[in-house]
Amino acid sequence: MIKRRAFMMGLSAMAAWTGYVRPAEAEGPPRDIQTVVKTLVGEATPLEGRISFDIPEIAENGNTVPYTVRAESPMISSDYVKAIHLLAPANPLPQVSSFFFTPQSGKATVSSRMRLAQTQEVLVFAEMSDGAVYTTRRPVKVTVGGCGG
Amino acid sequence: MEKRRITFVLLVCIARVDPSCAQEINDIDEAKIDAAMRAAFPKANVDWLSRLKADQTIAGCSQYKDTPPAAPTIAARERASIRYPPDGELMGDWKRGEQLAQSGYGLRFTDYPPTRGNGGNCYACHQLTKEELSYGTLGPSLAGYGKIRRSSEADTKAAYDKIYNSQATYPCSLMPRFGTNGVLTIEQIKDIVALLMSPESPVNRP
Amino acid sequence: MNVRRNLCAAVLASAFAGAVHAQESIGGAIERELETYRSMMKSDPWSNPGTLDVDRGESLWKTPAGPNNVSLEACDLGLGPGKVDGAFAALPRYFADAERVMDVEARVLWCMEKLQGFDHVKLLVRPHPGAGMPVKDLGAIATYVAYRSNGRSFAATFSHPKEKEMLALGEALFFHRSGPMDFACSTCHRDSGKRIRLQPLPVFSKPEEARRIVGEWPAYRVSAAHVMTMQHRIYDCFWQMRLPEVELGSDVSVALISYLVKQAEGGEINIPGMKR
Amino acid sequence: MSAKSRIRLPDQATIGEVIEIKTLIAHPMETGTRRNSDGTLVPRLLLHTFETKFAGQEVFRAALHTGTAANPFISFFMKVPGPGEFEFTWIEDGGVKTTERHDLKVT
Repeated sequence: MIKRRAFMMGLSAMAAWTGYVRPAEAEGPPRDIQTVVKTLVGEATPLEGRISFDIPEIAENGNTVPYTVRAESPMISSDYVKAIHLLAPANPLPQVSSFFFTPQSGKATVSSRMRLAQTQEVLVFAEMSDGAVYTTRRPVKVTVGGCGG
Repeated sequence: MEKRRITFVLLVCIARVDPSCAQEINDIDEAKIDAAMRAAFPKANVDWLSRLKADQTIAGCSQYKDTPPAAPTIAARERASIRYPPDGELMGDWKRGEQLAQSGYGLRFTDYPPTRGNGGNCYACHQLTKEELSYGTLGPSLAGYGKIRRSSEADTKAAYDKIYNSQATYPCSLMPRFGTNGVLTIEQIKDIVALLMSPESPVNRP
Repeated sequence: MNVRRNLCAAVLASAFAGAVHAQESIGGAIERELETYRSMMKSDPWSNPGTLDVDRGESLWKTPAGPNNVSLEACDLGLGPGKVDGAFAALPRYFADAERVMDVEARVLWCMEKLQGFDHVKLLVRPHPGAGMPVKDLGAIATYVAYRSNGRSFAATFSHPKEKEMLALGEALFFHRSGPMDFACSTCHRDSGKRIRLQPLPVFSKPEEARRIVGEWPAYRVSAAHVMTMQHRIYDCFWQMRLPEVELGSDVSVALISYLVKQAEGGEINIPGMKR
Repeated sequence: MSAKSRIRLPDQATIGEVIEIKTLIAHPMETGTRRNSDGTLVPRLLLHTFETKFAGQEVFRAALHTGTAANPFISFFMKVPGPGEFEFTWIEDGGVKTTERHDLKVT
């Protein structure tokens, strides 16, 4: 809906410091996000469901985007969430954070803040103790801010 | 407060008859403001200090909180400062105009030495193309500007004049006098006129 | 012929009006979503990194420093030496020892100079942090002092003649246009409901809006990842107005802060705010 | 010098209760792709790991990458096994560790 150009402007305004100036070597073809996903969660085919992911549809600034992610699980030693991974494929480097739980965690819920260099779909993967992998995704728009770059 | 407002209105009325009384309107005199301003920028050199000094028009606008009693005088004075391209062509390249409308670069103390031309930063205050949704609302929407006006010659000149010196059209307008103050060049103003008026411009596309 | 042309124009105009209307509602949807973002950012004060600078400011306030190796605990913020609670809520005020009206930052600067023996000139070389860098010590201390008025209302009296004069100067400066863009504070902060790009602009000439906004400063700015003080906020506005670097603690910035605080009189202080 | 941090724990908890733990730490989280105003690349400097132990057992761990915002805030949960001490550790590139310890009052 919002034109990408708008967000590129936001990007250049941010470039003053945020670091999301793409390095020269990143100007080539987009890196294969699937490779990154496989190194994180292995070969299992991700299933839909079990994850709730709360993140604003539009971020006023890409430097800090608040989110809460939760994977449903009884969190007992025979059945718990091992990890939740967050990826922002259109960032200069796609990995955001990975969170690792134990049955002692009680629930697999985390709130944190991510950086988004531009408008994109944020990906979430949850790894269960039985090897199953769940996924969800959420588009986030990053807007031009301030009095103009 | 109420009392002060009444005083204000009364003085404005007198000022309409006799502009020389203008100095008495503010609670604080212009010399005090000037002195405070001069002391507040100890790092500024002579060039920069000259920016603090308002010309007659702007000083009057500040004085009357932008509701000037002598609007026709201001309009006439400001109109006299407008310069036109030698060949009379008022429309440039709308694509360059769009870039200027997006850019807020230039004249800030971090913009020296300059790395590119000044921007117009139109989107900070105006809606223009329908594609750009990150636009401000300090000024009116300019979406479809040329289409509504059917791109007549008189309207093109009016657009040029408003960008060059908004106060020639609207005395004490909040919009910068881009041409008169040397923020934008004649060529740049032509590009923005094209963005507003050209039938090919995305501003005028449905 | 003439009638027909007018009709055409009318049809065109109404079609256009429809387009604008659709566009406005998209704009409205964006603003609503941005509100979601803003409320998520503010919902948990424990997530506000500005609180770390409150802690830092407290430790700086209490730790001996400077050539005189003393803490700032003897600093008089207006309620007596070392009295911090509620001091910010009564600033700016006239200080007889300095013979001028000061806001919190001008006063902390004065105490760092007079009590701790820091060089005034050195403190003012680069008083504000660059983007991505933490707020300077002076700003962290001011943030701590402001924090210790949380829950109180702005209640500066502006009763001393010098305070009255400062307030009048602030109001005049708020409407004072200058620079190559002919900008004044009032250019952007006069009418309600306006925004620059997508940012809503607070209107300080309206007390109800000033009361809502002024008490959020100093605030953590996510765009720069640091706490921005009110003196820094005004410095940044002057930058945008294409004016030179305004000096921290100058009469111009103290006067503008006086005007903002007066407009916000009765508004609650809740520091540090969380901003774009 | 270790970074400044803040930890938010409940004042007290009961055995078996699932409690929320909020952590915040001052850190620029330099990505290594940012350029200074003079055009030079600022070297990467991240807190790459955050871990939480309770009574000596790991209960939660995070791997933080360039997509983590500056001054990281992380809120997570723990099912209280009994009384004990929390040990929160952030590890920076180069190995510098910041550790905070807090007792949990269990009733």
